[in-house]
Amino acid sequence: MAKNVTANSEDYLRMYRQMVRIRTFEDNANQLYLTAKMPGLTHMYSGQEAVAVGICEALEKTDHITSTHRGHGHCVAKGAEFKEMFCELLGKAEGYCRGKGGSMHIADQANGNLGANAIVGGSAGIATGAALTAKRLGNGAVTVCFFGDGALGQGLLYEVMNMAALWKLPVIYACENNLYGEYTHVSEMAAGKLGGRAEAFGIEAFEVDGQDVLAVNQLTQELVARARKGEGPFFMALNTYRYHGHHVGDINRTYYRSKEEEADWKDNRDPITNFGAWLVKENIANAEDLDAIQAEIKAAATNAVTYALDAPYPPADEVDSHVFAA
Amino acid sequence: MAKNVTANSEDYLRMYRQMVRIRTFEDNANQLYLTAKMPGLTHMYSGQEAVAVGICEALEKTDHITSTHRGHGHCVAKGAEFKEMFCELLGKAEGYCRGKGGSMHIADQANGNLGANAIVGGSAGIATGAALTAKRLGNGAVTVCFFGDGALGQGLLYEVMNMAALWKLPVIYACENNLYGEYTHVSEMAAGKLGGRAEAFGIEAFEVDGQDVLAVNQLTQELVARARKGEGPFFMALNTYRYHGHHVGDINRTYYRSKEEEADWKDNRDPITNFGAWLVKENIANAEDLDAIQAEIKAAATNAVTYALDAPYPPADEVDSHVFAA
Amino acid sequence: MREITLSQAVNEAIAEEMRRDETIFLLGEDVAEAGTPFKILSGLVEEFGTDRIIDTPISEPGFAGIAVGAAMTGSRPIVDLMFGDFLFLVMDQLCNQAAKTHYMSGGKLNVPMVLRTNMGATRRSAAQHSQSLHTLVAHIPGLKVAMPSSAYEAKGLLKSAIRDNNPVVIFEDKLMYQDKAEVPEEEFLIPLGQAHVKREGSDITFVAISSMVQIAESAADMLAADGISAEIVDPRTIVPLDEETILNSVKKTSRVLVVDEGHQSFGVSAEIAARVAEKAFYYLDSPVMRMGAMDVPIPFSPALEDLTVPTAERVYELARQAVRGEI
Amino acid sequence: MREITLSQAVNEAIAEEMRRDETIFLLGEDVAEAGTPFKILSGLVEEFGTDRIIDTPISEPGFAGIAVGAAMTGSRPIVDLMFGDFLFLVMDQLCNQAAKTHYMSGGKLNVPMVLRTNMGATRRSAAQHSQSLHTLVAHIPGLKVAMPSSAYEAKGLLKSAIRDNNPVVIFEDKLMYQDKAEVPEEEFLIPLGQAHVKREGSDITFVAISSMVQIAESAADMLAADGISAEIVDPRTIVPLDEETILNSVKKTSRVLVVDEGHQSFGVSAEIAARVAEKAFYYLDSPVMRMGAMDVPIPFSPALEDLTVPTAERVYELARQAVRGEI
Ligand SMILES: Cc1ncc(C[n+]2csc(CCOP(=O)(O)OP(=O)(O)O)c2C)c(N)n1
Ligand SMILES: Cc1ncc(C[n+]2csc(CCOP(=O)(O)OP(=O)(O)O)c2C)c(N)n1
Ligand SMILES: [Mg+2]
Ligand SMILES: [Mg+2]
Repeated sequence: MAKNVTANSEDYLRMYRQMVRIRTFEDNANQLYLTAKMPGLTHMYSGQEAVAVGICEALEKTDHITSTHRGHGHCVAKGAEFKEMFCELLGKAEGYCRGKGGSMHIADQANGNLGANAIVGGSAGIATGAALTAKRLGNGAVTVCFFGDGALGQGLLYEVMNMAALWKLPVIYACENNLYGEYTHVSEMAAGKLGGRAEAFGIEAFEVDGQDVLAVNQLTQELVARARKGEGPFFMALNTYRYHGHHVGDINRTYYRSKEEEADWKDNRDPITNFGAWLVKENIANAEDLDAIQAEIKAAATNAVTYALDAPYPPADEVDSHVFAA
Repeated sequence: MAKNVTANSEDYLRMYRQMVRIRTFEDNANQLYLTAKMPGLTHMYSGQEAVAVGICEALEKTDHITSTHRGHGHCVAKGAEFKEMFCELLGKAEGYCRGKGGSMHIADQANGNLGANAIVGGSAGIATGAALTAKRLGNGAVTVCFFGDGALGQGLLYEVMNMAALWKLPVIYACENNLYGEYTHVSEMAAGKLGGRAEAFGIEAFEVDGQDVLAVNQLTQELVARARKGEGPFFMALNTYRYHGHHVGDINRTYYRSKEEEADWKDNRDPITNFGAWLVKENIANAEDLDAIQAEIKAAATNAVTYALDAPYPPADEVDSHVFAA
Repeated sequence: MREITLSQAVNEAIAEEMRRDETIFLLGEDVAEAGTPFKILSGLVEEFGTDRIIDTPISEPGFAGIAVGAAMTGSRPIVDLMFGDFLFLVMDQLCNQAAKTHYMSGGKLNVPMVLRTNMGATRRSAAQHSQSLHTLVAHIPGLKVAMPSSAYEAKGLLKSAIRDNNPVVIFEDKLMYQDKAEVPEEEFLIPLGQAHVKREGSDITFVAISSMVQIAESAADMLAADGISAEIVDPRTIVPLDEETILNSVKKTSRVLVVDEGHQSFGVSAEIAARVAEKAFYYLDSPVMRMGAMDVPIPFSPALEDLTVPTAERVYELARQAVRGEI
Repeated sequence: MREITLSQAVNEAIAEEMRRDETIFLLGEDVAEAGTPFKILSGLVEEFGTDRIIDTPISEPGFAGIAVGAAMTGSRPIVDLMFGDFLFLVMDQLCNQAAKTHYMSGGKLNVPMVLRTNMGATRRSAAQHSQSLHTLVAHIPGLKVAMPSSAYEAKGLLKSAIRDNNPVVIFEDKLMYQDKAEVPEEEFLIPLGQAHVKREGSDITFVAISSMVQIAESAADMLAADGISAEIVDPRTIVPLDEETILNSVKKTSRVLVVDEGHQSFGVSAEIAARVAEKAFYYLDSPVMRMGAMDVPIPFSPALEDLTVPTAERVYELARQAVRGEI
């Protein structure tokens, strides 16, 4: 793990906190599901924290992101609060989307999160369009489009990468390669080289260890700076891993990946453990500091969950509001 | 122009004839349109003859092609007859599709032409599916998917190229780069390198002079042979030019390409003139032979046009037949 | 008779047909080892191999297009579209290509393919995983559209769809996959275009589609307690639509309520209502009624989602008012 | 008053709105120097530059998606979709994304975009360039759908659509681009959701959409010669639908014929017929009638194509029979 050129202790600790916040959020969401308190399905981001945090810490609030079905991590990393997030996951009126979106559509436009998307690859156009607005307004904003390796199957991505390249749009395509789309390995879904798919359009492509928050952050900082100067678009492949099944509760599918593989990633490549160790080694924090951070975040999450469980559902008459904007 | 390894005089003369047949067909179609005898619109293949002929002469009747809105050339090259083609263009009952398809949907399934397509890029899936059938049946058939440079904008192409590569399908993607999609230059529509878009999926890509029928034929023969052995898919970029406007009658748009450019291609790179000269130089034919071929084809076309103009329309009760197959 | 789930019925239909006809293959996302996320296809890859049960990348337009081309050249592909909401992604291949090829070729090319997908809300799956989009394809000439209402229909219609020489879209209600029904062990087919009078009655006709048949049955039970006799017609396929059976029922009962889970406006219920209003007009004693899903994207919140789809209570209430002449 | 073509009306509407609001831009294929194949947008790139009149690659799903994202972030894009038949390619971006974003975000995100496209057969353009697909988008909650019937409506509705904070799809009949109508020089808007009684009458109501208004007018003229008085209602937008104006007309005339160029089955005409059959039932003297395009892919052959769409003669004939009580 290499020190960032531009980051200081405070930045490091914030990255650590944000990764822990994501992990803690997901642990609670998982628990809510397993105890049948959460309706529907949700997809856990645990294991991929360094991607969302490394990237979003390189962005301003006024920069945009688009997210995926596995979107809690992006949402937290871009600045969202636990309370409104849990309310949304439980379909409550105080949720970010008044309970209408749920896990798969959580959005937080105040922090520049244009929303999760339940159509794999579905937000590639949205991200590119946000970058077009930024370019036209000349406001310097950059958009990051998060998507999984599975989304490489969607033709839309190639259409918009082509236009982004032709028009030099300030957008970064961030492909989180966690090796699987549902129960299928990336090698069965994607021929050729991942980065080659962007290079085909003349887009510079990068590959980075998605478990190393500093590496992710460093690269993103560089690309964001270049994108702001009009040198975009860019493509990043981030190698990472999801700890849970494809969705919560989906744990009994052993045929598509081995227990050994899972253990290896969790034991040896955990982004939080490794970054924590680095912080201690570099004397930026000691073990007690990290424990305290963890405890504080755990308590905050518990509070938010309790709050959300008690919070009211939207009133029935909201069912047909927000179909059309005034 | 380099002699083909495998072709003999008869093959050469057939290629010449087929190119002349296409040019003559289009001249007649153009005339029909300009004299208001042809309904609707049509897109002239003139100038691109060496592509369709070079490729189709390397195919068997049992091989498949899919075609485009600019599809007369493919149709002739794959073995269709003038009479049924003109009948189709005029909406007559004896047309290949009983007048229901017209120029933009002409198909000739007996010769393996799965049809023109009025959706740019729309047949990429069809061609790939035909190749999947061939692979499953193990019948050795190869499919060629014709499309223009403009179709590189369609995401569908990338989806199916990916699957073709993953599944090693016997399909050849033949991109006819005539430099324009309607009134827009390829450089404004396609970022990066054309071939790179196939290489991104691990597909071998080739570029060839699309005005040189022998070069096209030679390359296609090699690729077809390899595809039959299971070494496909392949991608070919064929550099060519369309002589007419985007569609018949569309002649007054000078802003998107120069008269000099048009003249250069017509005067110096015409596939028929050049191949004719080569045939004479190589003593395969003399000028009189070629004139005789041209005259004979011209007469055949005139006959077919006359026939088609007099042929009956489909009866009214066919309007709702063929919606569903029995 | 033995009872099996709708999911098993689908699995059996595919297995039986694949045994019968080598040209059939199936493709879609996670259909092989995973047997789909709903585990509907479990076991098929073991019997038929990865050559015939083909896992695809996440490329709906692409593999739908591949199916069209395969179907045009002698294969009989079955496309598994994981959620009905993804229909929007394959519309061009389905509606511009598959639906029109036979016609555009003057009858020379066929596209014998089946696209299996699902529909249905109240699974807390939110706006992009809850839609019932059968109207969209029903509107496009050249596509047949089947709407099984139980395991029995699911099997019989799917087998017919696979044998049909046209593109057929079949919508399974995802809430019904575990519902059991009596399904004969012996081979049977249900022809496309033949409605089924699920229950006979005399006061009002319910035309109910897919899982709405169950809703109609509950409503009919409630009405029976009031002494009102409801007839239930299940069209089973909406294209072709067995207009005759529907009209005969309405002519007998003189009242009709069409129940469908698609959005009400511009939906399937409108077509059936319009046909009745045109062709059984003089037999009607009260306005032609219909009930579809509300014209809103399906909300995630359980508190809201349940309000959006027809329920037995609301069907009962509306029917009762109609029969009592209160409408 | 001055007369201009529908094509000029569209051009003026865009130019006026773009002058007024810097956040508006337009994108599509060959929209800049070429001004579209129909030359509708000629001159705009000269005034507004390639920054605001943007030529795209042939990537309908892609640029539709880009419009959605641009609209979510403060732009007001106008998408030019060269043929209505290409709607199938953008359905996911339009129906899963644009239509649902405002609702799914609980009202926090808006998608103020316009998608302009066309419709209409009898141009000998065959099955993939002749469809009238407005029903498909009308069925999806969250989209507004405008159907201008003349240059006047084209201008007034498009200006309203551009100012609307929702995704609006507007269908122009491609046979009407050169048709002239009176259009004021002064600025005006036509609100979305307000039908227009194009002609008053007492014996039968024609609800006619887009170019079918002209067909209805010819039919009404023919009926007048028979002493039959037809009223013509032009809904102008089908979402929102001005049900009240339609019902009031039917209540007055007691007969209705809905005329639309979309395929008849599962089409817009069914929705309007069903609403009348439900809400004006007791006022009706004869069955609710409708006429759409035949349920066939549009054939190329002129001998067949002209049979597929409603004509004034057939509208006249049907209406006459209805008024005479022969139906
Ligand atoms: C268009 C579309 N097709 C299929 C699905 C079903 N689906 C949901 S997540 C998923 C896998 C996505 O894989 P990837 O993009 O790698 O993201 P990951 O789940 O690994 O984070 C699939 C197939 C969907 N939601 N949308
Ligand atoms: C999906 C789609 N978009 C747009 C069009 C309109 N259109 C017809 S041909 C054409 C240009 C195609 O360019 P190219 O693929 O290079 O083929 P060429 O005309 O040069 O042979 C366009 C934009 C179409 N038919 N289909
Ligand atoms: Mg993945
Ligand atoms: Mg071209």
